[in-house]
Amino acid sequence: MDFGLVAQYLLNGIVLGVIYSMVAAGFTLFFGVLNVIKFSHGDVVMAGAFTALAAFAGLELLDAGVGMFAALIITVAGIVAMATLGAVLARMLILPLRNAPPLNTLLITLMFGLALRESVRLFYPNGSNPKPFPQLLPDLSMTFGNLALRLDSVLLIIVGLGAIVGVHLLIQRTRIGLAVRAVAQDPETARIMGINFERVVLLTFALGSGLAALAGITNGLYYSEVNFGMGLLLGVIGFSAAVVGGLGSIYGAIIGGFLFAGLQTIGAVWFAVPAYKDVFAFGCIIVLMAWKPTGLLAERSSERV
Amino acid sequence: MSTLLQIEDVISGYDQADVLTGVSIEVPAQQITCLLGSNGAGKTTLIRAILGLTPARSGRIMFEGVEITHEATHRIVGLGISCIPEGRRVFPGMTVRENLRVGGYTETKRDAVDKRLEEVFETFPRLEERADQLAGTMSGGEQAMLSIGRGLMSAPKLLIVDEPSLGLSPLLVKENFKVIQRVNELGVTVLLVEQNVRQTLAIAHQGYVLSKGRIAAHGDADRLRDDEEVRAAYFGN
Amino acid sequence: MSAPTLDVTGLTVRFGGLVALNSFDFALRSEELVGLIGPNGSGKTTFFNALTGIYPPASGRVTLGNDDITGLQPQRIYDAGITRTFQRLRLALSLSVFDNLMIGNHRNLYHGIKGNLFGRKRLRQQVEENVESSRRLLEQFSAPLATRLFDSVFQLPMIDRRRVEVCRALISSPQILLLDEPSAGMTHEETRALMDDLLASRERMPGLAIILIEHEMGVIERVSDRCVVLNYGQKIAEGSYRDVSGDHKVRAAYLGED
Amino acid sequence: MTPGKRDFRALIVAAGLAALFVVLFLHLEAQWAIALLALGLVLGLYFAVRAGLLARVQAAASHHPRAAIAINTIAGIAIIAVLREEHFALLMLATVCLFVTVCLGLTIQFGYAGIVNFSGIAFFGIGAYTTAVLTAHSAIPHLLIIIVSGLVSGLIGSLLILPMLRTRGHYAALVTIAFGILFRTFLEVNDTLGGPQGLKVEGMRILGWSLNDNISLGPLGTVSFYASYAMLALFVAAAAFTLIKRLERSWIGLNLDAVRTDETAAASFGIDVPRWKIFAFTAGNCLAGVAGAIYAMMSGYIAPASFNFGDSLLLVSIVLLGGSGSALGVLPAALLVVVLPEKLQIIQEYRLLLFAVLVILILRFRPDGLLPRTMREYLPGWGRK
Amino acid sequence: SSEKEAVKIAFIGPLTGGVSANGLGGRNSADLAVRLRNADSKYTYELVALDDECKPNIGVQVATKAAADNDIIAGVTHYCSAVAMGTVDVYHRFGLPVIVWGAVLPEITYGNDYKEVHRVNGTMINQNEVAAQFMIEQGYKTWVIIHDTTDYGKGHNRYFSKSLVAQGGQIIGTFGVSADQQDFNAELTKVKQLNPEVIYFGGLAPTGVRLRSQMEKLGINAVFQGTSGIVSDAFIEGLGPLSEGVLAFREGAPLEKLPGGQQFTSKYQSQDYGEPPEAYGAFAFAAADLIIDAIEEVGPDRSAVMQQLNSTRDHESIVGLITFDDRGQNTVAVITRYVIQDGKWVVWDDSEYAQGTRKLPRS
Ligand SMILES: Nc1ncnc2c1ncn2[C@@H]1O[C@H](COP(=O)(O)OP(=O)(O)OP(=O)(O)O)[C@@H](O)[C@H]1O
Ligand SMILES: Nc1ncnc2c1ncn2[C@@H]1O[C@H](COP(=O)(O)OP(=O)(O)OP(=O)(O)O)[C@@H](O)[C@H]1O
Ligand SMILES: [Mg+2]
Ligand SMILES: [Mg+2]
Repeated sequence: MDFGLVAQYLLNGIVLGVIYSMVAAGFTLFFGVLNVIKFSHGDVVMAGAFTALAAFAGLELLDAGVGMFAALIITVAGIVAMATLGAVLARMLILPLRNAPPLNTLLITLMFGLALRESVRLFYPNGSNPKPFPQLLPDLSMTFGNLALRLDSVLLIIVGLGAIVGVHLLIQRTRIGLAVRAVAQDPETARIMGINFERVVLLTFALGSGLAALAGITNGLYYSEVNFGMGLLLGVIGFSAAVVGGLGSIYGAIIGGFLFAGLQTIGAVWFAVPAYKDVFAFGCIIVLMAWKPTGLLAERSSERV
Repeated sequence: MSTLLQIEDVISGYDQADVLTGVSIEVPAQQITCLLGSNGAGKTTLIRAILGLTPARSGRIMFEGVEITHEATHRIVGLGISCIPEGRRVFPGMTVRENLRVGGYTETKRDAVDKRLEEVFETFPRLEERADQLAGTMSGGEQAMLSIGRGLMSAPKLLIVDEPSLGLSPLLVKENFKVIQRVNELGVTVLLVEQNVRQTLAIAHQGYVLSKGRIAAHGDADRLRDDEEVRAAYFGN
Repeated sequence: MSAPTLDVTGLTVRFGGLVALNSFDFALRSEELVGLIGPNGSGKTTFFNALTGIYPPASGRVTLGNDDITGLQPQRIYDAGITRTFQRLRLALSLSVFDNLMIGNHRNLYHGIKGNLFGRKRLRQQVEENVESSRRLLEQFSAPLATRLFDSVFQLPMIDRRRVEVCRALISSPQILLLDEPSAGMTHEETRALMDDLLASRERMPGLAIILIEHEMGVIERVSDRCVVLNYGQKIAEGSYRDVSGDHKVRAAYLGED
Repeated sequence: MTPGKRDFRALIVAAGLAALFVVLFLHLEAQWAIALLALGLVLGLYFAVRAGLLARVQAAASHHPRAAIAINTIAGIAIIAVLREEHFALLMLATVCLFVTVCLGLTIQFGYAGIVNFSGIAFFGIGAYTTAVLTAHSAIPHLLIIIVSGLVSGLIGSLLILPMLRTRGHYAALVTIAFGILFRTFLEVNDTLGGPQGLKVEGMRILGWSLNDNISLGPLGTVSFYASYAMLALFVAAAAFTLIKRLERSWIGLNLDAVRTDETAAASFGIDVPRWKIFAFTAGNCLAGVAGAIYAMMSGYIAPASFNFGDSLLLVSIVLLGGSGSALGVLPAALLVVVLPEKLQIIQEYRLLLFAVLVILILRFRPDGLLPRTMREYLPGWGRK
Repeated sequence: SSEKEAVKIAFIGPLTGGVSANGLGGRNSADLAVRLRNADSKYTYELVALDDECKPNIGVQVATKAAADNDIIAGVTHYCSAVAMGTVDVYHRFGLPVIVWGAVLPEITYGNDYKEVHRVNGTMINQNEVAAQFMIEQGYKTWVIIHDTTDYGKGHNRYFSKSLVAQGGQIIGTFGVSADQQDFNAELTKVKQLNPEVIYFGGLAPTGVRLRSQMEKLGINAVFQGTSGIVSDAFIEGLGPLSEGVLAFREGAPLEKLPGGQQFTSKYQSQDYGEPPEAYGAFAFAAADLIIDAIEEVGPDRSAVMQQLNSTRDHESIVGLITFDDRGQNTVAVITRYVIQDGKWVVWDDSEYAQGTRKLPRS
């Protein structure tokens, strides 16, 4: 196998890993704050991409639908819309249920995801078909043997990783982040400390959903295509990545994301029938969980007797 | 002397049942007011009502002359009330240092928080020793220390303390009362709930005895200490 | 004097770099009540946890009678006749008082699948017997509590929850009972009542030995036959309450007098 | 009237009303009729709860568990008898009974022992595929095949035991999710078990009598062959229900509860945590396998596309909607989740959307499920002591 | 007479989920047939549309629902092959005559001997024979096959490979991918190294769109040859300009070549359906039309309708002449060759590619 080919696999894997990591980071965030799995996350990724697409249609009407500027505008539009949606979801469905068993939140978000998916399919113009996503990033590429190094891929990697690290720093280094983590541990005591519980929850959901939107838009820009079902598998993989990495740790989410992308790439190259790659990846996950029961970056256990 | 916290005819409770059936107390500024009473009398419930965690069903709660009966908890706390809750309630997955920082959450200036952190570490050297240990893995008493330290982080006008010496060693219990007294001497008003009646009355200025959701007696600490009836009924020794 | 029932030699427990229990030697005789005291974080609870198999000891040896029980699984320790309460209550809040007690009585119940699902005669008999014995045991601690046998623990006030925890540890008639600050959060009066009840129960269980962790010195003075004092994971004193409370090391580290 | 008689009357009336509701729900097709029925149900339940009737019926049922199950089984048979000619209604009824069986299995796992299983449909599928293979390639009697399929499900589930024992909560959930996805993809990619096209399955035969034949009653008309399957499924569900109830009301049920609520405390009181986790996981998977086996024979055809991750989530939904750990709650929840989307066929492409919204509303206003679990009652009439 | 007898016809297809676009297009088309015919017919036809979600278990459920309803005389059923495979037994058992309108797996008609089951569209066998021959004629030599692992993709792989090898083409790689897969970079990187002249794709439009656009990003220069599953506006819409020069093959005569076809297109547009008819809408239309013809002829009776359908010979329809063989399969296997030119599916012979003014890659 020549160098260019290996480099190409590596590059593909990295972009894929960045997308997975972004989704996983969202899961980790929600889990970290409310101890809930938000199963609608994958569909929020999808809805974010579609919002950006709608924004792009709007820009085109204004004759402004080209280039990096347009990319920026639609990204902001998608993120803002999804952040708002996340906050609304938290307000209407998550907060009122916070005393119910945690799995109920899982179920309710699952159904919310289904509703979101079906709504896009039914109400987005011609939503049941795949949509081309505009090519807004500079279409430059260099070829080294078998490696096609595209500028847009590099840009997406930088933006994606930057966003994840940014969220991580926000959570670990700022006063807001401190509040978020305190709420995660014990909401009532956090309130006693003067933390506005509701605002923190809304903020986290907005943040996670915004990140999801970014993941969706990255996905669109990278593959030049989006469809209403794209969130399904992405959600499951993002969740898997978050858990394998170790829930609650953003770096865990990154590791998990890249691990998953790596496993899939290896699986696709290794097996004669590439469809086995998911069998392979999920099989590895089961083995990994037996080996490291609380994820690769295990949470420091705070449990004592 | 001005009244910092005033509670009038508060009724409150959980689900259907009322735990407090019309409680009125006054907490004068700059003093230590203690709240005594047997298990389940409703002391913790009263504190939760003040903080808006178990909202009052009727009655009024005033802080510095402003009504706070129906405010959100974080607003109430933001007015300058700090609470060391019953059962310590440290954040188990955060380190000791982070726990303390959360205690200073209402303070937005980082320098001020750092300075208070130093002070708390001085008061409880064990906390500094274990600054990076996860709070959940600390021993019971260490967690109690942490909870007290956390309550001191926000430089409150009113410090509410619910059974802080639970699980502390005799040495630390004494230490603890000293700390509360010292805090009070620095001008902080204290509302103290304790089972350790003798030591409590030794530092308190005045007190209330709560029984079955009502105020059964109240007066200066000395009077309560000497009141035969109160002693027989609530202190047992 | 009978031979030690429980014999602990050189027990050490580490958490990372921290030595929570350092080469601890301890012996307990049948029917003895030993008070275990020491400053916060001195390793008392850790000792209980190492003894009951929750934390693996780094080194040391524990024998019960003639059996080596070092590092056994918690359920084996229970089977050997050691039960405990937890410093922070660990009751199943959603279950009834009776259910919680029956969890403690695991050793005396029948767990075969066949009998539990099909031939339920034995089950019925065991249930009926145990309702009676649970009620009797609770009554020794608090008559009103005994009437709430089928309420969920969640509905009980803290003090009753503590009683339930103690009863859960007692109901299987263990040889050794480990109590971790059972009176925390109680008034003097309530503490006194609890201790009286405990001593009364001891009368009815010949051979029961108790280790009691407690910060209330009055209680220790009244009930303990002997005291052991820990500091930074090490034993610093041992003997009668009077001896120990007079020890200047103990006074400095723990009691805070002089 | 003695309390006993009053109890029986309450039970019979309740079972009769429930049966009437099920019949109408399955039978009615018109939009307005279903809407009216739903409204009637909501109002009826509201007043039943307000007037304490529901509680009385539950108390009566706990006082006479055998009679309650018998009466309800008879009510089930009555439903089948009334619907005897309606193939589709019977198919739905049988499907509901099989889903009830699977979800009772999940209840052992999640409701009692606290093990989340997001691959319920995979174990259902393992039962179905085992049946498909065994009916085609062996002469084992079909009733036995059902049992063997259950066992195979349990056995394959034990592949997951090690990670399941070492992990908890969401981490354990991931293991099952991974298994569910892996199972489906494997079936589809691999051709030995029919690949994506799936397998045909023979109809069931008991002692030479084929369940796939309509039963002619001469002048009284014919009984749909689905009635036989519905009857079989009803009995399996009733048996599973009886077992679960007995399990819950025994020391084993207590052990499982202890494992769920606090593993450390459980272990400290002699409970062998791994043993009971394995027991619960395996028992639940066996039930899923048995249900899958009957489903395969009934529907005559199975393919990987029927065993999606989404279907596992639907099973979990049933358990949660009913009320976690509530065996009784599984019944209305399964009815709702299985039949409602069918009833919504009238709104065609909008039906999944409406279904999702309805479930969200139910959860929003009844967060503990339709019939939350009640206190354990070891013996009949325990609650009246 | 104003009071005509009401007669129900079932339509079954995927109305929700991943391939619902096709299901909705099919439903609308069948509905169109009913509406157009109701104007002057002996009976008032009513279409009962049911959603099979493209899942076999749900398919069996709704098939039972339709078949057990005695008011339903016949059905226009199924787009997904796995579903059709599961339901044929149900139709046979209940004696409900049905016409499959989209599923292409040969076994649906040839795997059994059920008189109830018919199919207007061709099987994938016909399609792939023509496809292989055509491509060889164009002078291509090396292929990589990418197919999804559903029965649709796997079947296409099987039949195309067979025909291609028989006619001397060379397959240098075969990749099975899953239908809901989003990322194909790993597979395509391998393909790039193999450097085939043609990439044959067996699968549906959504996957095809992803594959084609990712091919472009990796700079793979090869002809993209698809199957009937991508012949839809969705494919072009999803790809934009990238769709230029994609080839595909579909059973049935090209709509625009038949008088009925043009009428279908214009009538469809005038009805304001929310969704386009998609590739198989015309077949659903033709199937419904055929059923109505039969009922008009012999009355609303299942077995009479079934016999009437079985004897269909050279019946005119918008997809060409229909003749059912003894298995109910339409044997008039007109296969139309399409190429995308300027954002439209164009019949090959009319395209600039055929005239030589445009060139496919590598030709
Ligand atoms: N979350 C709750 N839900 C229902 N009832 C409660 C709750 N918390 C407390 N109670 C009940 O309210 C009553 C008063 O409780 P409270 O905690 O205020 O007493 P307390 O005086 O603080 O006692 P202690 O000295 O034990 O802390 C008790 O009877 C208790 O059972
Ligand atoms: N799981 C753990 N991880 C890390 N450190 C631990 C853990 N458990 C206990 N420790 C530390 O070990 C030391 C001994 O703790 P232990 O709980 O035995 O104290 P204790 O004597 O019971 O104190 P207290 O009277 O306050 O309950 C403490 O400093 C505690 O922080
Ligand atoms: Mg209290
Ligand atoms: Mg301790």
